[in-house]
Amino acid sequence: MTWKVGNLELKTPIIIASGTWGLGDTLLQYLTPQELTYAVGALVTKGLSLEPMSGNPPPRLMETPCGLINSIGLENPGIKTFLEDYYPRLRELKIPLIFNLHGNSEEEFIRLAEILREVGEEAIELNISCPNVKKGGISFSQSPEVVFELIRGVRKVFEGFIAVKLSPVGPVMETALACESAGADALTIANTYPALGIISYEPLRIIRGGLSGPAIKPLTLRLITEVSSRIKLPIIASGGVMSGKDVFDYLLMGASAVQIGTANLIDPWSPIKIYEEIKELLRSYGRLLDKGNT
Amino acid sequence: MTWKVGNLELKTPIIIASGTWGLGDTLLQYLTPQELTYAVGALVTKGLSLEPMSGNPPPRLMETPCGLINSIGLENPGIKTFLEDYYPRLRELKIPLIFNLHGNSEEEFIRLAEILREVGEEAIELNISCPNVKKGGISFSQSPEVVFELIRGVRKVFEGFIAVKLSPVGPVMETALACESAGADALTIANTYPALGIISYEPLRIIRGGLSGPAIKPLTLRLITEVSSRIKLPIIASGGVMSGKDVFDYLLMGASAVQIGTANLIDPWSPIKIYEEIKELLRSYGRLLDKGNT
Amino acid sequence: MKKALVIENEPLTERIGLLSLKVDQHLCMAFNPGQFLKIGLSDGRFDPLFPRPFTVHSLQKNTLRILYQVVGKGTRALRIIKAGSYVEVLAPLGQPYPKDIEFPLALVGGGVGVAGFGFLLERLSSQRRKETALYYGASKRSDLVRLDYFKSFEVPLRLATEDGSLGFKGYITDLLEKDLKERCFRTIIACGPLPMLKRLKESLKGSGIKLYLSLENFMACGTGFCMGCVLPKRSGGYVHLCKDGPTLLAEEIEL
Amino acid sequence: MKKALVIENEPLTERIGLLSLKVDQHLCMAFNPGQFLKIGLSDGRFDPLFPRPFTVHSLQKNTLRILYQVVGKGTRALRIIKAGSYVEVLAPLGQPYPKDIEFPLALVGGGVGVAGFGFLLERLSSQRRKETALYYGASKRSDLVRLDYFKSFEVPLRLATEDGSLGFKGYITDLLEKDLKERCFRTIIACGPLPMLKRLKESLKGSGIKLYLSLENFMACGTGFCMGCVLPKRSGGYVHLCKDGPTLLAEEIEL
Ligand SMILES: Cc1cc2nc3c(=O)[nH]c(=O)nc-3n(C[C@H](O)[C@H](O)[C@H](O)COP(=O)(O)OP(=O)(O)OC[C@H]3O[C@@H](n4cnc5c(N)ncnc54)[C@H](O)[C@@H]3O)c2cc1C
Ligand SMILES: Cc1cc2nc3c(=O)[nH]c(=O)nc-3n(C[C@H](O)[C@H](O)[C@H](O)COP(=O)(O)OP(=O)(O)OC[C@H]3O[C@@H](n4cnc5c(N)ncnc54)[C@H](O)[C@@H]3O)c2cc1C
Ligand SMILES: Cc1cc2nc3c(=O)[nH]c(=O)nc-3n(C[C@H](O)[C@H](O)[C@H](O)COP(=O)(O)O)c2cc1C
Ligand SMILES: Cc1cc2nc3c(=O)[nH]c(=O)nc-3n(C[C@H](O)[C@H](O)[C@H](O)COP(=O)(O)O)c2cc1C
Ligand code: FES
Ligand code: FES
Repeated sequence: MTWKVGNLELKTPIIIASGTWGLGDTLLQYLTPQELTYAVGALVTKGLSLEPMSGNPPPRLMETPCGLINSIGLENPGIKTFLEDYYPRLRELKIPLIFNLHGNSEEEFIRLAEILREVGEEAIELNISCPNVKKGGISFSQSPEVVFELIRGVRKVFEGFIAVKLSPVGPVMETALACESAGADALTIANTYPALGIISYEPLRIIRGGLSGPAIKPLTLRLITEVSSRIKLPIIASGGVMSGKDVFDYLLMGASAVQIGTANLIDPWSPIKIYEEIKELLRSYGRLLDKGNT
Repeated sequence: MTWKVGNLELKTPIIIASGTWGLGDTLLQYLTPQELTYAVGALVTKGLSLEPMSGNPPPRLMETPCGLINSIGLENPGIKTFLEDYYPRLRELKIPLIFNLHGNSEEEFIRLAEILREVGEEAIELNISCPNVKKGGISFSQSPEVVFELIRGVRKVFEGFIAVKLSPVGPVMETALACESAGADALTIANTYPALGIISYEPLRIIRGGLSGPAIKPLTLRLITEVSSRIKLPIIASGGVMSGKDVFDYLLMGASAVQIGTANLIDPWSPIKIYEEIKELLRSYGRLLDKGNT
Repeated sequence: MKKALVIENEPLTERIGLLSLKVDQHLCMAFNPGQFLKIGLSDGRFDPLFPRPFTVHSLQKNTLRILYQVVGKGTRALRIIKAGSYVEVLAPLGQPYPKDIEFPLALVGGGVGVAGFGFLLERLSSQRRKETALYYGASKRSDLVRLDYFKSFEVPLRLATEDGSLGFKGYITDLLEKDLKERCFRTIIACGPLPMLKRLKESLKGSGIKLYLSLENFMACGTGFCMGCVLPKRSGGYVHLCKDGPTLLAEEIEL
Repeated sequence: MKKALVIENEPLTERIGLLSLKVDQHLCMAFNPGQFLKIGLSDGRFDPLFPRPFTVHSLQKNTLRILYQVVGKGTRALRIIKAGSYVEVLAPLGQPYPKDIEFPLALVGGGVGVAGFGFLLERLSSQRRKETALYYGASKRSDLVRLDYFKSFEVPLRLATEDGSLGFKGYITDLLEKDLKERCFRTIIACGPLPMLKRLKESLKGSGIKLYLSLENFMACGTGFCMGCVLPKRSGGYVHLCKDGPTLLAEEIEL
C-alpha cells in the first residue's frame, strides 16, 4: 500500500514532525534504520533558515495539562551547515525528507528553495506559522495575500513538492484558499497554538510560545474537517497525535497523512507504536475511509 | 475588599460560568447558601432565549485529554419560564446574577434585555459565541460590525452592566474593539473553542462542539494577555480555571474577575476550594497585581 | 466531593473489582437503592478529567461497595488503588429505583449491570424478597461474581452464561423469556449492555409487564449542571439521565 | 521507552523514596555514573504528559535505583507505585561525569542532589575512593537518607543540617568552605538546589579548583530532540542540558 499526498508517495501515512527529532543526529541512538523505514513515511527537518539561529533564551518549555508550550525560537545551524553535517547521514536512510523552511522574507524563502533544488531535494514545507520568532513565522499566516505571493515566488524556482504549514489561528480558510490558488501541493494543518504560561511568580517567569500535544487534538481535528470540506488540496494533519486512533480520526476527517510531534518527545518509539496501531485500525475500519468524510 | 468589573462590584473575583450549574435548581443540593455567598462574587445564568429550546440530540459530551467537548445547544426553558420558576429562589441568595442571553437576531437580544430591565435586573452577558447552535451564537462573533450594532441596540434599552462574551476564534481583537466603541461594560473572554471528537467508529458517532477545561487555559491566558494590553474594557476571564493559581494567572495578565465553568461539573465545591486558594495567593503575591501586567 | 477511605479493593476477576469505601452515617441515610455516586481519583491529575459514575452495589454499616469493571483509564486507575488511600466521592446522585414497584419483581442484570440489585435486595423486606427473582447473566462462569452474596438473600437466582459454563446456556434474556412462559412478573428492572436492554424492551412489548431500564451514558457532572447526558423521550424532548434516571420506564424513552 | 519491573519502592521519609527497578544486562553495561534516565508511568494517562528525568543512584546486579523527592504530580504518582508493577524507562540519557576528574575529589550533594554520587562511588576504584570525600547536607537529620549505604564506601562523610540535628549546623557549602581552609581538593562535583550551586560557584571563583555542577531544568524529551532545556553559555549561545549535561563546568555556564 502507498499513501499519496498529492504527487508525494509515502510508504506509510506516518510523518515525523518538524522540530521534534532535533537535527537528526541523535535519532539513530533510539531507533534503528530498520524501525524507521518500516514505520515512517517521511521525515520533516527542523525549521531551517539561511543563517544560523541561536533560538530564544530560557524558559523554552512548560508542561500544561495534556500539553506542552514551547518557545524554541527556531534554533538551527542554518541550511548550509545542516546540509554539510546532518544531511548526509539522513539521506542514507532512504526515507523521503521534507525540508521545513523558515524565512524572514519572501526572498529568503526563495533562496532556501533554490539551495535545496541545487542539492536535488524534492520536498519542502514552508513554515509560515511559527509563533516563536519575531520576524517571519506566524505573521505570514495572518495575511492570505502575502502567502499567495510567497508560494508563487517559491514555485518559480522549485518544481518539487511544496507543503505550506498553516497556523491554526487567524484567517485559516482564506490562507488555505490562497495556498490552493497559488499552486501549493499540500497543506500541513497545523502548527502550534499561541499560548502563554506562568511558571513561577517569584521570580516571575512567563513563557509565550506554542501549545502542542493531546490537549489540542480536538481543535485541529475540527479545523481539518472544515478545511477539507472546502478545499481540495491534500492535507497533512499535525496536532496531538498520540495513538493509532488519533491518526485514523484525522484520515477519516480528510487528511492524507499525519505528523507526529510531541509524542516523539515523550518516547522516540512513538512512531513505531502508532504505526502498529494504525495498521490494526485500518484492517478493522479501513473501509470507512473510502466513503470519504462525513 | 471588593472586586470591580467596570461598574459592577463583586465580593470575590470568582464567578460561576454560564451553563455549568444548570438552571440553578440543583445547585443548592450541593452547596449551602452560606458557602455560595462566602466564595462566589456572581452567578451567570445558563444561556436564555426568548422561546424554550430543547437543545441538541445526543451525543452532547465527550471527554478529551484534559478537556470536555460539549454540544448542549443551549437547552433552556425560555426566559419567561426561567423568571417564573427558577429566578425567585436564585434572587434570594443575594448574589449578583448576570443573565447570559442568546438571541437569533439583534431584535431578540433587545427583547431579552427589555424583559430583564422590566424585572429590575441589572447585569447581562451577551452570548455571541456559542459554537453549538445553527443560528445566532458564534456567527455573530465573526463580524465586528454586526457586534457593534448589536451592542448599540441593546444599550438603547438596557442601562445596566453589559458584558459581551467573545469567541476565542475569529477576529477577536477587532470584535473586542467593536465592543469597546459600542459602549459595552466588559468582555468575557472566552467561550469554548470549536472542536470535534470521534466517539466511536461503529456506529460512527461524531461530536462537534466547544472545548473547555484545563486543556485550553494556556490559549485563553495568551488571548487575554493580548487583548488586555490593547483594550481598556475590563475583562472577565473564562477558560480552564481549576485552581487558585489559574485565577491568579488571569488576574496577573489583566483580568478583573474569573469565571469557573468545567470545574463545577467535576466538583460543585470547586468555587469554594478555588476561592480559598486564591485568598492565599493574594496574601503572598497580591502586590504583583498592582504593578499591572508584564 | 468528599474524601472517602478505601477499606478494601478486591480483584474478583481479571476485569471486575469490588471496591469498599468507608462512608459517614449521613451518607448512609441519604442513599437509596438505584442511586449512584461519582468517584474521583484525588491525585491532582487532570486525565481522566471527570470522576466516574458507579451504582451503589451494597451499603451496610458505613461500608459502601461498588462493583466495577475495568474498561478505560479511569477504571484502570481505580483498579490499582490500595486500601488505606483515599478517593473523592459525590453522592447520592440520581433517582432511586421507582417507588411503585408491583410484585412479583424480576431483576435482570447483564455483567456488572447486576451491581445495583445488591443494594436493592439488602433493603427489601424478607416478605418482598419472596416475590422477587434475580436473573444474572455473563459471558462465562468466572464472570458471574458475588454469587455467595446474592445467594444470601434467598431469592431465586437464575443464572446464564453465553458459553454454558454455568446455568442456562445463552443470553440472560433468553432465560427470562423462557421462564416467562411459566412464571408471571408484574415489574422487571433491567441493567446491562444496550443490546440486552433493547432486546428486552422489544420482547416485552405488549406483555403488560412494567419494564424499567437502568441506563448508562457518558456523564460530565452527574448533578444536572451540564445538561449533557440526554436521551430522547418518546414524547419529544429529552430526559437527563443523571437527574431523571438512571432508571427509567422503557416505554418513555428511545433507545 | 521500555517496560521495567518495579522491584521495590521504599518510602525513606515523608517526601523521599527509593525506587528499585529491574533492568537488563544491556542497560547495565550502557550506563555510566552521572547519566540519567526518564521514567514514565505507563498508565495511559496524559497528565503528567512527560516522563520525568532521574539520576541513577545505584546500579548493581541488574537493579537500578533512583532516589526521588516528591514535588509535584509526577513524583506523587511515582510514590504510590507498587512492587510488581511496571514503569517505562528511556536510558541512558545525558553525559557521564567528566572523564578528566583530578583527585582529591569532593562530591557535594544538597538534599536528593546526592543521588548520583552513589553510582559514582560504586564505580570508583578503592584507590580512588581514598582520595574522595562526600559532603551531604539537608535541612534536618531525617532528610539525610541512605547514610549506611554511603558509609559503606568508606569515604569521609561530611554531613550538615540546617537545624544542626546531625553533623555541622548550617549549609553544606559552609562546611565545605570551612574544610577547604585545611584540606585541598582539585575537583568538586556538586548537585543540589540552585542557590547552593550559585553559592559554590561564587565562593570557589579563583580557587583553582575545578568545579562541575549537575544541573536541572524542566525537560520535555531528554534526548536532544526538542532543544528546550537550554542554559546560556558564558561564551554565548546555549548548552542543551539533556545532551551536553547534566554535569557541566561551572565556569562555562550562566546560572
Ligand atoms: C449511572 C451510572 C452507573 C454506573 N454504574 C456502574 C457500575 O456500578 N459498575 C461499573 O463497572 N460501571 C458502571 N457505570 C459505567 C462506568 O461509569 C464506566 O464504565 C466508566 O465511566 C468508564 O470510565 P473509564 O475511564 O474506565 O473508561 P473511558 O475511557 O471513559 O471509556 C469507557 C467507554 O466509554 C466510551 N465512551 C467514551 N466517551 C463516550 C461518550 N461521549 N459517549 C458514550 N460513550 C463514550 C468509550 O468508547 C469506552 O468504551 C455506570 C455508569 C453510569 C452512567
Ligand atoms: C537530569 C535530571 C536529573 C534529576 N535527578 C533527580 C533525582 O535523582 N531525584 C529527584 O528527586 N529529582 C531529580 N530530578 C528532578 C525531577 O526530575 C523533578 O523533581 C521532577 O521532574 C518533578 O516532577 P513532578 O511532576 O513531580 O513535579 P512538577 O509538577 O513537574 O513540578 C516540579 C517543579 O518544577 C517547577 N517547574 C514546572 N515547570 C517548569 C519549567 N518550565 N521550568 C522550571 N521549573 C518548572 C514547578 O514549579 C515545580 O516546583 C532530576 C532532574 C533532571 C533534569
Ligand atoms: C519543541 C518543538 C519544536 C518545534 N519546532 C518546529 C519547527 O522548527 N518548525 C515547524 O514547522 N514546526 C515546529 N514545531 C511544531 C510541530 O512540528 C507540530 O506541528 C506541532 O507540535 C503540533 O503537533 P504535535 O501536537 O503532534 O506536537 C515544533 C514543536 C515542538 C513541540
Ligand atoms: C456544558 C457546558 C455548557 C455551557 N453553556 C453555556 C451557555 O449556555 N452560555 C455561555 O455563554 N457559555 C456556556 N458555556 C461556556 C462556559 O460558560 C465557559 O465559558 C467555558 O466552558 C470555558 O470555561 P471553562 O474551561 O472553565 O469551562 C458552557 C460550557 C459547558 C462546558
Ligand atoms: S451529566 Fe451533566 S446533566 Fe447529567
Ligand atoms: S529536553 Fe529536549 S533537548 Fe533537552
